[in-house]
Amino acid sequence: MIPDISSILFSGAIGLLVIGVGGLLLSNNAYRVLLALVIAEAGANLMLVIAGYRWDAIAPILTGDFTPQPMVDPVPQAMVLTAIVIGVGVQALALTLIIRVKKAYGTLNMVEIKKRMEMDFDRLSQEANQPGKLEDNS
Amino acid sequence: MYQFASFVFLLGFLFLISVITGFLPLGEPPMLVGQVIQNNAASETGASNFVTSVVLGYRGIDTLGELSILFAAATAGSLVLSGLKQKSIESGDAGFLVKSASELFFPLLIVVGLYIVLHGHLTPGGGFQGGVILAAAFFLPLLAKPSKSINSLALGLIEGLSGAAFIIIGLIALFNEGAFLKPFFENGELGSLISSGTLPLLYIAVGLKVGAELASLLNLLNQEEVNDS
Amino acid sequence: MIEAFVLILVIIMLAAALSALLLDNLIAATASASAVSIALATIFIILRAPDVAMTEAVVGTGLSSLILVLGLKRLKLWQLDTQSDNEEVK
Amino acid sequence: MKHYIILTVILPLLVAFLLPTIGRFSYFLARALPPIILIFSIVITACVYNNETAPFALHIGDFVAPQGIVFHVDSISLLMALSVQVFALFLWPRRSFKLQSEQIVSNKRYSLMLLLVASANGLAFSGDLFNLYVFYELLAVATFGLISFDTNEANQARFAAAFRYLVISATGSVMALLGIALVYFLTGTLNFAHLATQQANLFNPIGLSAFALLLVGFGVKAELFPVNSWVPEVYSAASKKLSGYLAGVISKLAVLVIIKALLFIFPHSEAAYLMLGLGLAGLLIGELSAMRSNDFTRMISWSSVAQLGLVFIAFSIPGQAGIIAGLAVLFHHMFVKTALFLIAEKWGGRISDLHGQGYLNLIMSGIFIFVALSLIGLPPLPGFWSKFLLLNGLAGQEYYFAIAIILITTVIEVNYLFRVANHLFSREDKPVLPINNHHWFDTLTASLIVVALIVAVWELPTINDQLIIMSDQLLDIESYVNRVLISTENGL
Repeated sequence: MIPDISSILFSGAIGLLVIGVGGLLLSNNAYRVLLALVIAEAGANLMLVIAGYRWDAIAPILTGDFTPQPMVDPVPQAMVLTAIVIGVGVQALALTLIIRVKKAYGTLNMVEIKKRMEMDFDRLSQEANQPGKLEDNS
Repeated sequence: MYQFASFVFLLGFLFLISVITGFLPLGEPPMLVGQVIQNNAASETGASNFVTSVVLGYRGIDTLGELSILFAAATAGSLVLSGLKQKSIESGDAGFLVKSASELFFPLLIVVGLYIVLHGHLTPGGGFQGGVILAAAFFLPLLAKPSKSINSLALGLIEGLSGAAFIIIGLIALFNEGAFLKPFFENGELGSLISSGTLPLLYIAVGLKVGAELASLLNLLNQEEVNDS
Repeated sequence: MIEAFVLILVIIMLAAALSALLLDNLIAATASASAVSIALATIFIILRAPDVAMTEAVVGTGLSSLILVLGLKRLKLWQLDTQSDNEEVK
Repeated sequence: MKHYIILTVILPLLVAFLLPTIGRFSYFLARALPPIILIFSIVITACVYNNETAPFALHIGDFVAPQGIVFHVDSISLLMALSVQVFALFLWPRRSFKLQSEQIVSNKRYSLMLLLVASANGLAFSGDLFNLYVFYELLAVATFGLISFDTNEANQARFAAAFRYLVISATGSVMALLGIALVYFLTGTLNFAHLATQQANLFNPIGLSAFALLLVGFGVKAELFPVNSWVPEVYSAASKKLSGYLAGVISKLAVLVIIKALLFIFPHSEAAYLMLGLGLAGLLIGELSAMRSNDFTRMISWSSVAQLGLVFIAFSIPGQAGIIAGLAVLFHHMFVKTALFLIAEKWGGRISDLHGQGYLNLIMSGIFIFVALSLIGLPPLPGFWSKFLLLNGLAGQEYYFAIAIILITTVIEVNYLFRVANHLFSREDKPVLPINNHHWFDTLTASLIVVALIVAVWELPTINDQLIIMSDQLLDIESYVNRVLISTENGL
């Protein structure tokens, strides 16, 4: 009746990944792209944790009388810790960029943003060699 | 056209990883590295939480890279928003409930955060989780009284010094023991608070750094633009 | 028994993930994204990863949602009313 | 001595953390410190390079591999690290502000630049898959911050470009993380040396998919074909020196990561064919788009995509011939593309606006002609030798299809580069635009690159020997494994 646990877990990870990547590719709203990114990262993290899971094993922490028992693999868990925190940093940076894009173009529509950006490039390209432009200093 | 291509790619991706995971065994990892770590970690690092010994010991430089990413994100975020004229939100104070809750929770969150940081090598938790709670503790008063703002000089100081502390502990190990980030104090008794060498010190540095970076990120997003046009 | 529990969690998680992308209201979408994190944290506990579960709960559910909400407020999209939101979405 | 090579990663990080705080007290110190640190790490790298101790493995924290993270230091990684630091020093952002409040912004920019250098050094040395991922992410985040900095407030496109880049890059990161998860599923390890001993477990369709996912993930920075739509946008929006650094140096480190993955994780012909196909697609699309673009910056951005396609084609040739050709194309492109972006610093607008500029600024136009000739592959310039090695290797494998495409794209290359040259020296009777001259330091850097290319022509036999040594070290997986996995106690 109920499918076995490995297919449930794997379908969870696959579902998150596919929903996330699909959102990344198909969403039109910049903010929603960010949400899709959060979901896709969650899927990859779940995949990593599953990679270290072991039947009939305890969490990788010694407790009680410190007798060795089979434990799940601690390495993927450490990697996922790192990946989660990295994800949050990238997410915050993306939000600040979205705020600036909204301020500049007044829209969150990805297609519209791309159009406006190309227009800006054309303008910059024309102005780049005109006399009287700012002395740029990079 | 783009939508269609994305859709086809998505279907292919779904098919690919479904087929792949069909062949992957769950619950029987090869444990090539993991088993060795389980056998040696207690004696090599002295931490009873093996995830901590991996995060700070075996893979210490990953954690340093991660701290740098948070720092880079906070720095880049403030660089992105620096062109805007902005100020703290002036929507008046929040209601009585939020204010008294923030006063009530502030010390509690600090204590919980520090506890989690300090016991990172014994129980689940550690610098990241505790650091996030510390950041929340310092951000809470801002929610209650939006007109206040975090002292950015102090925040920058904590940011810089805690990150530097992590590296300097590593450098001391490099010059004394000959390898970067090699744990160098006595391991102590397994399972006691003062144990596992330099790992708790490193976790304190991580906690402060994570807390400071996240607080500055939250502070950054809690501003509002001045309408100049 | 545990299978049924995990199955329910996974279904909740995937439903929340889908609704994060499909709901018109961005506040509701953000809340759904943090619901994904809660379900995920529970699954991590079942997978014997307490450290990861704790981080996912604190970072994914708490901090990440806080960051997203602050961002929404700053983008002036903090509206419970879906009607005015639609112009932005489409 | 050996352990001090890690200072090239650590010291820039340390200074980057402290720089915003230092800058509040002494702006002068904050400006002076980063170049000093860079020079210091250049000295360390050069000392290790000269010491003949390389190749060696550096076990961080003295934890035995494969549990701990290993930095593997060999000639190629030392040379990459050296070029990262030297190019960073020459392309270091100049001071842009006098106002007190804006100095803080400027310090943050130096801080991000140091993080970029540190992560690039880490990418050059690291021998652990997840550690590479962490450094790669650090590189990406620092890059986003640097792109979105510009003194020209009219340039609002930079935020949109940075955001679109971030989305592509983050998608790539998810793919790379998934690839790492698959590799860990199959082998239970992440250390390259240990993975090389587990290759039998990876020789199946799952291993190939893991490699493909890693290729897409790490290929974002390497301007690989399906994930390179950010290239022209970012290089047009960012400052030209930064674009030169990203296109010239940073993309090569991503290529190096992919090559390591190819050699240690999946050294089979399927993976090489995948890289060949993607490289050819990148080459064709890059050259065709470069021909169609009217903007100088955009043209050289697409040309950079095409050149990296050539690098991938070269590395897909099995055996030593492929590695040698790939390294030659890679290093040649590193110099040439940096020089082109330095030229674009002032000539970055429409190509038609450049007409007559050649007579006004003879040095820069001379440099442009020289570099363009080398890029096309005119004998006896270094570009010719790199292309010759590449075609030779392809002929050895009987990839005649690839040879045909490379020859056709060379014609396209000639077409668009000489369109610019025609405009530069056009005798048309139109008013010449008064474009500012390049900063003297940029002119000096570009001239040094030309001198380096000329010296390379004289020193071809030496360079050839060095390339053979490097490719031997890259291909000698057995002694790599021995260095990393066998005990390290005597190395202290």
